[in-house]
Amino acid sequence: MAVATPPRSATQTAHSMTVRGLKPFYGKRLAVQALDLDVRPNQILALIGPSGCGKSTVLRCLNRMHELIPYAHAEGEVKLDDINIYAPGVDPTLVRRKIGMVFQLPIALRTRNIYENVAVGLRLGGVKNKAELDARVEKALRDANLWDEVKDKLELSGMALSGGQQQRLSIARTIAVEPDVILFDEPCSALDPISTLKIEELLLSLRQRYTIVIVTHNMQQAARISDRTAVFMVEKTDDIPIGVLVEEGPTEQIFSNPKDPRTEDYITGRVG
Amino acid sequence: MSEPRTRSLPLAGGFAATAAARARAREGVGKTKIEAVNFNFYYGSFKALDKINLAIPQGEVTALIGPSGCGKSTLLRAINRMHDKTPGARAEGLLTIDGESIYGDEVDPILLRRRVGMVFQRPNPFAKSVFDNVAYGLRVLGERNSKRIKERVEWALRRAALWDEVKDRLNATGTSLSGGQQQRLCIARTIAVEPEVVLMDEPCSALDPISTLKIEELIADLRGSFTIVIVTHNMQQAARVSDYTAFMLMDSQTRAGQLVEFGPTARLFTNPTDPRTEAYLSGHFG
Amino acid sequence: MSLETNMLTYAQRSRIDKALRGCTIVATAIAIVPLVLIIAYVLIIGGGALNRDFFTQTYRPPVPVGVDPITGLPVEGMEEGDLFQVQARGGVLHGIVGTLMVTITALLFSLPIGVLAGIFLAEYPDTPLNTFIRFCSDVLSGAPSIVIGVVGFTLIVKQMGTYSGIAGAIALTFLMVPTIARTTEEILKLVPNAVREAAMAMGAPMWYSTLTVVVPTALTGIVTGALLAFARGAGETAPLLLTIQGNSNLSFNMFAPMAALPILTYKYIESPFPAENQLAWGTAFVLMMLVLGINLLVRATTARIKR
Amino acid sequence: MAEVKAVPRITASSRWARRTRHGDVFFWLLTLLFALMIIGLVVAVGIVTYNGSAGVRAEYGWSFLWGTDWNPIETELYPVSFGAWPAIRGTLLSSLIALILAAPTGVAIGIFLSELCPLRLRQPLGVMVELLAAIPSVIYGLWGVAVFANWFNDWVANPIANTVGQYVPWLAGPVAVSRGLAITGTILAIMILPTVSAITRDVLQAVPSHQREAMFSLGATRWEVIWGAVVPYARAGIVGGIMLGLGRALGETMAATMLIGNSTRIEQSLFAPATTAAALIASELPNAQIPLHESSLIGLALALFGITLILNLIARYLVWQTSRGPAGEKV
Repeated sequence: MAVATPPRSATQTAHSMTVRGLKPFYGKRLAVQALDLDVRPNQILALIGPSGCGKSTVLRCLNRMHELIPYAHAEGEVKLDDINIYAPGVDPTLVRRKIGMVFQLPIALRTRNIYENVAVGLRLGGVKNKAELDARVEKALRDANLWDEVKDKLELSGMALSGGQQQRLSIARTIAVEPDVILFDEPCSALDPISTLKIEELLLSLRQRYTIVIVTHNMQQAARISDRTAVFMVEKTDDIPIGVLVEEGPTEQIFSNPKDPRTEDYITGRVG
Repeated sequence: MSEPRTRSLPLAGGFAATAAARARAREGVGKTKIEAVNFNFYYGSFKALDKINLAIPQGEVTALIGPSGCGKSTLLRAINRMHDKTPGARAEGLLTIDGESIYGDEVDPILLRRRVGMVFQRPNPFAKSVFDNVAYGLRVLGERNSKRIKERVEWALRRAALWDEVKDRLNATGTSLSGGQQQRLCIARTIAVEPEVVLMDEPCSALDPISTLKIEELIADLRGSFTIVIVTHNMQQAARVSDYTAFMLMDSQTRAGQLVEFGPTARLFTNPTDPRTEAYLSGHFG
Repeated sequence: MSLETNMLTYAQRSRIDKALRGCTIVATAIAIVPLVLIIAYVLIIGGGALNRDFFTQTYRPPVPVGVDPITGLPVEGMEEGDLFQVQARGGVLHGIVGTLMVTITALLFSLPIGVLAGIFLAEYPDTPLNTFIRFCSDVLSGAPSIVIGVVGFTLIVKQMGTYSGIAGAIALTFLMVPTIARTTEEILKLVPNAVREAAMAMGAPMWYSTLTVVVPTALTGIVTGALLAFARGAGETAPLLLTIQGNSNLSFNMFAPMAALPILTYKYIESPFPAENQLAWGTAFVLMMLVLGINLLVRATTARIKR
Repeated sequence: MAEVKAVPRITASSRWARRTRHGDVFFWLLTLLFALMIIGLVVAVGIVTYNGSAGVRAEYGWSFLWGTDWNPIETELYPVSFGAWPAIRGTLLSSLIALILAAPTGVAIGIFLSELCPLRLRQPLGVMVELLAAIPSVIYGLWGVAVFANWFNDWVANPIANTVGQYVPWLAGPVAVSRGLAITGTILAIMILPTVSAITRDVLQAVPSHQREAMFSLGATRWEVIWGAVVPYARAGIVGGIMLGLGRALGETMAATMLIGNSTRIEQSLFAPATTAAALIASELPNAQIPLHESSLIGLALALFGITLILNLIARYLVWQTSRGPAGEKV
């Protein structure tokens, strides 16, 4: 039996990411000025900023999803622990396996039922044993706080779930393959307040086992859940907008005592 | 067309009636123009409006406000029967204009809409020239005399404060104007036929602040000549432009829209009688 | 590389990925070869068969190489073998005229049916009748063109007692109506509802707003549909074989047999003289240019509108 | 705001009012009438072919469809006889060959164009495929007869007949020169390939990109994304495209007439001449002398129409089936 990943034990050390001189491009246009960023293990890093500041672009660079957009590519160095994921010869497929991603819109794979929506990543990893699949699907759904709501309807299409449930289904699918880092791209922006609350609770509980990066346009959300916050801004040179990392630090400090005046303007609501 | 018949049933019969109605309009501002009495509205089995009682005064600006889903747009669109094409939509109770039932059996919705014009949330000029956009309503009425049409188009564009900006490019497509200009073009198009009532469905929600200001000035200017009913989600706007305000809410159980309070805008905003209105205005919910 | 440590099957998956992606490339490459060859042959051989006579003359029987095509007398310096070689003469003017007349007549028949039916399908609420009409339209556009030819043959040719251009036009109408109806319906459904509401709120009756606002907004799309239907009709052969039969002379009489480009292509390729087979390529060239030209024109205009 | 000069108000004329008031009913009736004409056209096809084939149905009944002898001319050895099976068999076999060749290739091309093709090539290749779908079939037939047939004989038919054909009867020789079921099927495949590819590409491109991204973010390879998320999402449309191609192959007349060999004898080998319903009608109907002959050909047309009608129904059923997805989905 081929086992892709052994289930993670609670004692396993979590992983860090280091970004050095990352430059995301759309065609020839540089989207964000070269940036350095550290993602610390077992913490939640929030990327905030006004729309168009490139925070989602940076996030998508962290697991090489950015280059799937036509004509887009990225330069620079992004390390997962000590491996540069942009080094030549690194297969982006493996990178994405290690660094999972949850998107803005809840995505249920339309042609699969709820069970298969979670099992799909495990099957890709070569898990074929039915008992093991069952166990790991159940564990992922439990970890995503969804098991009790769907355990009786695993055969139904994922599309039959509500938006909030679909988003937790997406999270279950992502954590089922036990990635090292999970990226969240505005995971609550399409959800109602109660579903948002559930996702936020879920994120806090996942922090104990995963390293998390989240993009959000909701500053309160960043303040509520993140350990550190990175603030992005849009600057215009010759009328061409470009994203800039303004400030990065502990969330508390960013929101109570920002060093950069632009951060202060943004969080007090004067810009953006 | 027989004269007595049109007089007794203006909505059903024809156009002489509108002249009579206009004569009544000159009698004075403030008289009830549109009245709803225990008016209900349904989409299939879903009740969207529940027992609305409301008297909209003539020649003044009435704002419908409330959180989204409260039925304010449904009520507005009921006034000129824009729901007629929606399958399953039906009205119950009484809704009248100048005392005639809007949903009466004899009423021709086409004649009704010639008396009750409408401006929409997103500017929706036709893919025709600026001139033809404004002339459209006149041509709908069967006018073929190009001199009269020209006069009237200029009048409407001036009234909509757009003439100076477009007089050199009347042949440009309506869609080539900026968003704010497009919306004023739509207003010009609506008032060109001088309807008695102008309905506006969040006319500024797709516009920038400066264009919004211009539209608000325009509404103030049209006040008195037309009865205006405006739906807005912006309370400040309602306070700025309207004489009367109706506050609506969605019933939390049945999800049907209800009228909570109606009154002069100044009074409603400063001294609401219903606690729910007060809670909404002070931002507690919605 | 430590990224791979827990990916036991990854090498295998990667190989499958590469192999199957390769398959699609191979399939595309294999398929492109004959398709490119077809176009190349028509362009090169067909283009080579063109000259001024080809567009200005009608059919003339081939004569031996050693004979002057105009006088019919042996030319100077002819050799004996030349009398057994045949040279082609004449052109396809009658075919061009026939194709244009028959297809345009068919377009005149099918435009009102297609456009008004499309308006009915798009502008009035969906009922089971609409579904059934759509189904019929699908059946008609999926029906083999030879069946339509048979209908034209029994319905008109048999009744009139003669093959005729008008019978061909009626047969083509069967094939062009569904194309026009469906494109009209689809394009009208793309017209934003706000436009209809705006006209409705001005007190315009439905027919007036449909004709003055909705249809003009969608006009380019409707013209596109008509042009595509025209291209389809111009390329049809089977129904014409059974209805207009073909004619060697230039004829403008819609109530008598007519020529058409696809039929000429077929007749020339079946001809025992290699020189006349050459003319088939030339005819195919003209036909292909007509059809592809319309398609490219449609493509260029729609691309411009989208921008 | 500046005072605006008053101008006379425009009111509607009563004549116009009468016109507009009844315009809607009239317009509805008018469009309805023309929409009903589409039904009328289908009914006309059905009635004409049904009535036209009354003679043959009276003579043979349904056994006309599986009668194996087609002999329109009375000779001393063979009496006149009309059996449709040679034509129907040829139609089905040549279309089957076309389907087997074109369906996988067409879907593969569609996948390549939509998912894998370098961006710079995507547009020109896509345009080319669509243009190829528009080329009249008589041109495919012309190329098949004049160019492809010789090549096919030398490189495909003869080698197969001389090797495998020694043991497998339906691939046996002698190979008819430039004619036969196999070559017809191949040309039909080339002809319907652009249709199948273009539709497959269209339906794949309509799959929302987030379905792909969800798979990518799980560490799926490109092929796993395509086969695991994109193709299943679009399978209904792909099936529809294949069905449409099959319909075109079944009814194709010109390419078949030129290449099939027009022989109404049933021979086992795919390399022998045969006929299809469409080819038989096209070549014999204009010259049919006796009423029964004509009626038989119209009967064939009725059968062909019936087959495409059934195909249309099946395609709709499949699309309906495949678009349902797993149980519980809100449709």
